[in-house]
Amino acid sequence: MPRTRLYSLDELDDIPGTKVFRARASREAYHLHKFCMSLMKPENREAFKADERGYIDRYRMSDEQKAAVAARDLSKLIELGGNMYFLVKIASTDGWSAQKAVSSMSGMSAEEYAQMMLDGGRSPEGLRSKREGN
Amino acid sequence: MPRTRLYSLDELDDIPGTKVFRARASREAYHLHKFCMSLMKPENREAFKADERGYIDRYRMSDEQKAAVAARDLSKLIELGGNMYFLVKIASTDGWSAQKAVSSMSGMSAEEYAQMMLDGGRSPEGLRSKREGN
Amino acid sequence: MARITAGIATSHVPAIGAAIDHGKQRDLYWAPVFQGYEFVKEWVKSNTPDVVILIYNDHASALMLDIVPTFAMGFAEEFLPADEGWGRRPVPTVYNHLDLAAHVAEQLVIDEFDITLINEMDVDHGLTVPLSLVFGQVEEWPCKVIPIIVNVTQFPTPSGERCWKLGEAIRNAVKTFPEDLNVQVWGTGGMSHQLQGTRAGLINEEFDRRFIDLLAHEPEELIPITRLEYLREAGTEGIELIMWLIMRAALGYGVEEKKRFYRVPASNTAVGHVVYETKS
Amino acid sequence: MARITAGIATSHVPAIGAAIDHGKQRDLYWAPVFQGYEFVKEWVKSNTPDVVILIYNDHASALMLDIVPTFAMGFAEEFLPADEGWGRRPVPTVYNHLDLAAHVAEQLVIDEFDITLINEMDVDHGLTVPLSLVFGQVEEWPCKVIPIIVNVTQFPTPSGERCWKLGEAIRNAVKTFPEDLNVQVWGTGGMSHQLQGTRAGLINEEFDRRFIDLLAHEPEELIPITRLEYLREAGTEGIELIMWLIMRAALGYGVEEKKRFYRVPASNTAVGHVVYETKS
Ligand SMILES: [Fe+3]
Ligand SMILES: [Fe+3]
Repeated sequence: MPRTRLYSLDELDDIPGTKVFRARASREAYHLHKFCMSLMKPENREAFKADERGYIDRYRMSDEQKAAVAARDLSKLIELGGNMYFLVKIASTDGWSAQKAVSSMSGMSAEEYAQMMLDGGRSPEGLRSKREGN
Repeated sequence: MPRTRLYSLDELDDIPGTKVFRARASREAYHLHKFCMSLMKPENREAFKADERGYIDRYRMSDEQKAAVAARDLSKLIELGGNMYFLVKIASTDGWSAQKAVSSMSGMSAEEYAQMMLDGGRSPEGLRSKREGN
Repeated sequence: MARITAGIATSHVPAIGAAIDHGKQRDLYWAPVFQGYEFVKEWVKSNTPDVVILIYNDHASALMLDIVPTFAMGFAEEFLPADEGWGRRPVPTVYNHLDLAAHVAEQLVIDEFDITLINEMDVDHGLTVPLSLVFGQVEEWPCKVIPIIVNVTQFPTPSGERCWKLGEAIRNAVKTFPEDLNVQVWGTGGMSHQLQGTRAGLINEEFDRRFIDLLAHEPEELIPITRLEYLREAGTEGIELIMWLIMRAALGYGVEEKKRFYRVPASNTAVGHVVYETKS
Repeated sequence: MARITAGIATSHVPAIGAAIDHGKQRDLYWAPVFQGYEFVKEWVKSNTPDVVILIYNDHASALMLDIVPTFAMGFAEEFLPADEGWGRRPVPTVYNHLDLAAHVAEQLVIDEFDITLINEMDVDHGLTVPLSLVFGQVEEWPCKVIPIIVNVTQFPTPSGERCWKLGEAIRNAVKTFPEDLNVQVWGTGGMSHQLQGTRAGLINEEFDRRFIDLLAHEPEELIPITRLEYLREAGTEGIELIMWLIMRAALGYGVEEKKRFYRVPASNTAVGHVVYETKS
C-alpha cells in the first residue's frame, strides 16, 4: 500500500540558496536556539554584551556554533541547524536591523541588498528549482 | 446550517458525583495548579512543609483555594476548578497514597473505600446519568 | 448568536511596528506603506468588532524552542507584547475573550482539529503589528483578541488545504456561540519574502498579485498550492500566506472586497493587505 | 523497511510502579497483579523491539499547566522519569529514536494530524510503569521509545474515531520509513476508574471485559464509543482507553492475541493488559 504524498520531502532540498528548517535538524540547534531565546531578556542581553565568550559558554552549543555566533556568521548558523527567527535575536541584540541581518547572508553588501529591495526585490527567475533550473 | 455534534457539551454535567474538567474552568485553577506543579521539586516540597502558609501565599490563588489547600479539601478544590492530576501532588507531598487521596472525596472512610475496591469497586449502576437515573 | 462580519489580512513586518513606535510613519521610506492602511483605520471606526480571532505565526517568541504546535490557541486572560530582542513594543496588553475561545476550542476538537491550548504566553509582532496598523496608537485595544498560532516555520507545517478546513471550522464554531458578538477574523503574514540564504530578498510580485486577485472570489484556485510551491514561488517565509487562507475560509462564500493594497518593500518583505466584509 | 510487529496495552497505575520500586511484587495485594505480566516479560525476551511507539497521557507532569496539546510527540534525545511529588522513579533514562520520530511527525502532519512536538520534557508513570511491567528492573531499557501523548483529561479531548485514525496514520508512517526496524506500538492507561468526586472508585467490569473481548478482532464496535460514554461507563479516567484504540489501529487488520489479563483492583483502578502480534 504505497502512499500518495502531496510532495516528496526530498524536494525540500531542491530550492537554490535555501535550507528548509525541518524538525529533525532543529535538534542540532536546540541549545543554540536556547541561547538565542535567552536574549529576549534585557538582563541577558547585558550579560552577553559584557562578556560574550563567558555568556556563550553557558550554553551547550557545539564549538562550531559558538564560533559562528562569535563571528555573527548567520549563514553558517543556518547550516548548523539554526532558524532565522531564533538567530535574528542575536542581530537585534547587536542593534542590527532585520534587513541588515538578512543581507549578511545574501552575498551582497547591506547597501546593495537595500537597493535591490527598493528595486522590487530578488526575482524568483532561475531560483525555483535546482533540478529544473527555472 | 445547524451542526450535528457528537454530543451536547451540557451532557458533561449530567454525570452524578462528577465534575468534568473543561478548558474554560481550568483558567480558574491556573495558579492553584501552578502551586501543585511546584511540588514536583524536592526543595519546594521542603519549603511547603516548613511553612505551609508562607509557601501558599507565593501563589496567586483565591482565598477559597488557599483555605481548601490548607484543609486538604480535595472535593472543594475540584469544585474550585482543580483537576486531580494536579491536586494529587499535594497528597504525594503529604505522603498519602493515591488511594487515600481519592477516598477522601468518596464520602466514606479510607478503610471503607479500600474494602469497596477489594470487593470490585463502585458499581456504575444508577451513577451513569442524573437525567436517566440509571 | 455570534457572527463573523469581516476579515482583514495584512503583512506583519516587525520593521513596520518599529516605524510606528518610533514615529517614522511619514518618512519617505515608510509613507507609501502606511498610506495603504489609511482606509482600514477609517473603516474600523464604524466596524469595530467585539472580538478579533487573529491568526498568525509566532516567530520563536513564545513557541518553537520547547514546544512546536501545528495549531495553537492562546488561552490566558491576557497577553503582553513579547520582548523580541529590543524590548517590549509600547503597545497595550491584549485581552482574550475566554468564553468564545473555550467554545471555539471545544468545537474545533470535536471537528477533529488537534489544537494545543497555551495557558501563558507573550504575543509577538505577528499579532501586535496588525493591531497597530488597524487601530493605530491607542491606550487600549478596542476589542478582545483570540490568538490562533500556526506553525509555518518548522517542517512539517500544515498544508493549505488543512488551513482552509480550519478556517471553515472556525466559522462553524463562531456561528454556534450563543452570545451576540461581532467577530472579525484576521490573517497575518506574507506576502512573498525570504529571510535566509543566498536567495534572501526574494519577492514574487506576480505570485502575490495573483493571490490577492483570487482570494476574495476564487479562493479554490489557491487552496491546492502546496507547501513546496509557496517556498519555491514566494520564499521560505512567503508560506505565511496560508494564514490568509484560514481568514478567508472563515468568512464563507459571500464577501465584498473593501480594500486591497500591495507594495514592495517593507524591509525584506512584500506588503499586502485586504479588507473584506461578509454578506452572510 | 520498518514494520510494526506487535502491540501491547496495559494500565499504568502509579501504585504499580511504586510496588515494583519498593519490592512489593510478592505481597498478597500485589502478587495477583504482577502474575498477569509474567507472560509478557517472558515473551518480550524473544520479541524485543528496536523501537516502541508508546501512546500515553501525561498526568500534569510535563504538560497541562502552560500547554495542553491534543496530540504531542516527545522530540528530545532523552527523557528523565518525572518527579511526580515523591521523587523520580529509579528507572533508566528513556532514549528516543529521533529519525523515526521525525519521519512519523512529518507523515502525520501531511495526513492532517496537527501534532505538537515537545523538545524537552520528563516522562511520567504513564510511560515508565508500562516499561517496568514489560522489561522489569533493568539497568537500561532494551529499546528506543517514541513518546506520543494524548490529552484525555482536559475537555475538549479527542474522540475515539480521531484516535483510531491517528493509529492508522502511525501505521502508514512507520511502513514508509526506509530503515529496517522492528517497531512495537503500546497503548497505556485504563481500564475503568474514576479518581474524583463521590463517584470515585467506579469500576465497570462488564464494560472492561467487553472492551478486551472486541479489541482484537472487532474493534469497529469500539471506535464509535463517545467521550461521554467513556465517562459514564468507565469513569472520568476510564477514557484513557482511547489510547488502546490508537495502539490497535496501528497494528492493522490481522492480529493474534497472545495474552489477555484483567484484574480488580490496583489502587483505584481496574487493571487490563493484552499482547497482540501482527500477521502482516
Ligand atoms: Fe512573519
Ligand atoms: Fe493514567
